[in-house]
Amino acid sequence: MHDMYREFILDHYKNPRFHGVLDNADITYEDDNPLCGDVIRVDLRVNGDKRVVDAAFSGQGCAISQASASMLMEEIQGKTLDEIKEYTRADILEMLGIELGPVRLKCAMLALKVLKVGAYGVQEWVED
Amino acid sequence: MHDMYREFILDHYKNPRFHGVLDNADITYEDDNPLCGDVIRVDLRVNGDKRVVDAAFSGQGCAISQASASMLMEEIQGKTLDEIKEYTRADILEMLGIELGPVRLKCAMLALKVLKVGAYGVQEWVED
Amino acid sequence: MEPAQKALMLNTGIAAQAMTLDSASIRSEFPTLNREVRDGVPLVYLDSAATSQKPRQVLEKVERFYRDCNANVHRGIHTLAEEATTQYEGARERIADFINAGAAREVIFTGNATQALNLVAQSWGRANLYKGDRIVLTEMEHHSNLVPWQMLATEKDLRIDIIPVRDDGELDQSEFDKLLRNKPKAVCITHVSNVLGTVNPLARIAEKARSVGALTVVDGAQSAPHLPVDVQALGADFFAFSGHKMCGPTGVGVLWGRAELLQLMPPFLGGGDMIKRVYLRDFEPNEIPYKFEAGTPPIGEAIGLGAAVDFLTDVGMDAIWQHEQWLIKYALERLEEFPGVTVYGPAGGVRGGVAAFTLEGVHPHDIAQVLDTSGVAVRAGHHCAMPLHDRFNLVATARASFYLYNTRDEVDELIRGLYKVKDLFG
Amino acid sequence: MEPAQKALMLNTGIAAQAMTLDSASIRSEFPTLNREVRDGVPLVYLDSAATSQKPRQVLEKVERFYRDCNANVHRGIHTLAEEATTQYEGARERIADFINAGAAREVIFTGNATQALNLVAQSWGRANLYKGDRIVLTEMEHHSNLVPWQMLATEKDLRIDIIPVRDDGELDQSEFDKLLRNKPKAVCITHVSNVLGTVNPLARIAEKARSVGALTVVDGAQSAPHLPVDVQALGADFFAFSGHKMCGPTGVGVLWGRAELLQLMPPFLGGGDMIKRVYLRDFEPNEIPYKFEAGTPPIGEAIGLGAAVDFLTDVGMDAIWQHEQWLIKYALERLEEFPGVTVYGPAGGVRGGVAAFTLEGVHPHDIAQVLDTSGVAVRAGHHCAMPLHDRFNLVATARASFYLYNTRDEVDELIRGLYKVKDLFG
Ligand SMILES: Cc1ncc(COP(=O)(O)O)c(C=O)c1O
Ligand SMILES: Cc1ncc(COP(=O)(O)O)c(C=O)c1O
Repeated sequence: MHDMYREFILDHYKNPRFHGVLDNADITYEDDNPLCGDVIRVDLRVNGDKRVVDAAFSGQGCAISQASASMLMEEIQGKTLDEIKEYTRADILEMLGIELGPVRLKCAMLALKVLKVGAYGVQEWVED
Repeated sequence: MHDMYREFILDHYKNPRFHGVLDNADITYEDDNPLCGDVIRVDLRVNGDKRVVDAAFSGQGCAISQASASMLMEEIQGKTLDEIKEYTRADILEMLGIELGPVRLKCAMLALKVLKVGAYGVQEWVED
Repeated sequence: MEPAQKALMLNTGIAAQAMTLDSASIRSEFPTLNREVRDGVPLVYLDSAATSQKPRQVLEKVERFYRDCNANVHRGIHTLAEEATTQYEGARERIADFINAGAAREVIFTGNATQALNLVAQSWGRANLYKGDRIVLTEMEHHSNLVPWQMLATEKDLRIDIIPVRDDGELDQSEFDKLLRNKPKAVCITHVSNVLGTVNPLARIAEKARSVGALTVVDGAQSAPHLPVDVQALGADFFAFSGHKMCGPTGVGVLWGRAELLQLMPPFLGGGDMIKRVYLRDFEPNEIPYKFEAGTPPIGEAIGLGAAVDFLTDVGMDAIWQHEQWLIKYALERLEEFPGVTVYGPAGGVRGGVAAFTLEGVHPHDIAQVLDTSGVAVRAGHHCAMPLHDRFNLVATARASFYLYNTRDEVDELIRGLYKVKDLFG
Repeated sequence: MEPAQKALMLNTGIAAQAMTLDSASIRSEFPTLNREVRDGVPLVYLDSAATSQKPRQVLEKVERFYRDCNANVHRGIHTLAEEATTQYEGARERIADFINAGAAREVIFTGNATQALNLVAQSWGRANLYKGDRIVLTEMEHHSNLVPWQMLATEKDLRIDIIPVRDDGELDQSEFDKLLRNKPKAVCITHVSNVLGTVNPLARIAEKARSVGALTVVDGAQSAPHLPVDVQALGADFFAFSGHKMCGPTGVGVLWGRAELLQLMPPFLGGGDMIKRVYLRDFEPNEIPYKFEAGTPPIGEAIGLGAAVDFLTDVGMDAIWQHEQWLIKYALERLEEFPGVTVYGPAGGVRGGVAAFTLEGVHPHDIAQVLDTSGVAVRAGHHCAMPLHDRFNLVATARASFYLYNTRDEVDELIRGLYKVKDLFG
């Protein structure tokens, strides 16, 4: 079977964690990848310490985009916004545990992009 | 020595026949080849039979353009305009007795072009 | 080409399907097709609508040009420059023959089909269209035949009318008839859809357009490679296509236009070669086709496209078209019986060799990715036809597209690959 | 590249002239240079300003691309498409490094330098210039940096000011200073003249332009191939060049622009790849650089240009420049002592490797033609710089131009050939 569809990636795709829409979210942002139609929305609730107390994603798209959103939501629970700022492409690739070509990389990075732009505005997101 | 500069071509270039400007010409036309700056003017005097009684060319340019003008003037003395209409690229190449690449062909054909456009208008000249 | 010609001769032995090409010998001309995608996994290339593979003789022709007589064209009189000019202009003549142009000077070399269509919009369109004028596009156009007109419409305040696509993938001709009552100035239409495979009835459309005084601008990117094209018989006014989709190199495309139109059009881009004379503040444009070829043209690439056209002609465009019909018929059968697959476009009849489809519950990107593990190369996405995807409420499709070198075995590989996809995501 | 690299190492043994290249090993990399123009007459290629010859490794790189991983870029996710995209974007990065661009996304692939300059005129110019605005050109511009601005000036009613060329082939800087008082919006200028060999003091010019708020648009077609270019150090805003003049294939050119400018500019051509989203009557443009790359780009050609840039970098742009200085110095000496020859351009000092000349009593076409019989390829004509020829009261010149593979022996061949011309016409 192909590396890119390791069991735990497919598991995240088929059974996404933290999937849905939060009421009273402090931060909500949505974006898409028009090339393939992946859409990701992220909702965050943060406390006074700027710590994520709840996070959820929704949307649709390919297994890579949805699984990486699911993993990312799992990862950031309880993290501070400052900690989230530090997440990079390398972190996402490590979570997924696979190598990606240029097109699929966009799918994998969509959730991180939405998260960061939602939390800090577009200047934080430099597609490298 | 290179074919293209056979002795009689150089002779026509250095000692052009029917070179000059005719007073009271019936037909005068001038054109150039901007690519290389060749200029040819042709003056014709024709009688009631539409027969060329005098022809001359003037201008400047490369040996091929000037020599072919000189040969063409020689050739058309006493011919009727209808006969001139029949001259083709092949006739010019035969006069010159050489083969020409695409760029030099333009030089060689300039005199014929000027002659024909002068005598019949531009629709007679289809660069093929 | 003598031996290749013989090798490519038609295999007429298959009774039921009339004629198909001798795939083995054709395939041997295409080096890429011998490649393995990874160890032990041979390539099954079903992405020719994006770009075709290149036969050996095209690659060799281009390389020979660069090795033997590489020089700039038109202005030079040394031996190399003359040889280069002769080859470049020779390619123009062969391409003119290939589409039955009235004359070689009606063939303009551009960078790709997209540039060719922009040339029409920006040169003809800008000079001839005025505020409130209407142009007709279709819902199945590739972005390359939409965006140039949208840009022009914004600039000149034009109205864009759209011929809708029916559920069966055909254009709605009665809507077209209605739009003609508004007396549009141009009908801009693809010959063959790169998603649906629809072959539009161009001759009829061009005739109707002409009857109301509209020009017909044809996007031939998906027809010139696949079927015999006669621009005069089609009654088109402009016809655009790309070299890279028809066995030629990237970096070269063609705009054909009727000489009377081209002669009256203003230049598109300015620079060397497209001028007769230049002064400091003014210039006189050159004759066609040079008026539209600014700067050093894609010389090696045009020569390569000339070789591609020779190659296609030797195989025979009729034979190529029939081969693709034979392949797509089989592919449609196999896909339509596949559980959960929906194929878009005409169900049968005349249809280009392209099949865009979805598989229930699996994103097209995942389909393409898993197929790649079997060496099967298909495309996933909107195929530069977002409005058409919107029309069918889709964000993306997977697309298998065929060319003269594909086989029914490769269709079987596609289907086998799809079962893997299903297993994984089922 | 290891062995080639070694082979191309500098020959530092020549005392007087500091450094020159090891011509024998460099020449062996260029297949065309081994050719005979006709039996027994080897090629002496002195026409590199028109187009350069191509080294083996560039040809091989392009052919390998087409043979092994030919596919369309950006949109595909199968293995070939990913490999093609990686190679294409890799070429962009290497070219960005070559000119010291701030980022790879500042490098836009076009069809040639001419298209790159048209892009600036039509996208930046159309969006930012208004009636009565002034732009400054020079009397030594190539048609490709004149005509696009003339077209724009006509369309938008702009004023064109011209920096004159002095008798010695240098720009008249005091006239430039005067023109700056009119607060032009752009200064469009060639880095190196393709006729005179003049190397314009660009950094100083760009600084002056900036001081009055004008952008500097540089035609780098004759500098990028021949000397080290650092677009940031030059202070340029746009910089255009062609692949085919710098050991790369035809069909590809580059526009570099500062990201802040490019981001604000409207699209140039419309079509696939340059969009983010397309609706039936509207579209959203893509990010840079893709916003300016409509349709399938010259993929194989850009990859070839990437290989060319690698080749040139391995030889060393400093060494190439010094080699050309060493050649042109000798060529000027030999030409100037030749009876009846007049050479145009700066008499000495810093000067590009190009010598345009006339020979009394012989039309330049005849010079080029007779030289061709000795295998010596030079160009004759106006070299796409008619206004400059008018300035010197010429209709045409003969032009010998040099590159890294030329030798002083070849200069001697040129001179020997000129004696033949003299004999024939004397
Ligand atoms: C100075 C200069 N600018 C522009 C060009 C145009 O380059 P291209 O024809 O490749 O667009 C050339 C070469 O012809 C040139 O020498
Ligand atoms: C129908 C159609 N039109 C236009 C194009 C654009 O061709 P290119 O990208 O070569 O300009 C394509 C291919 O992408 C196409 O399929």
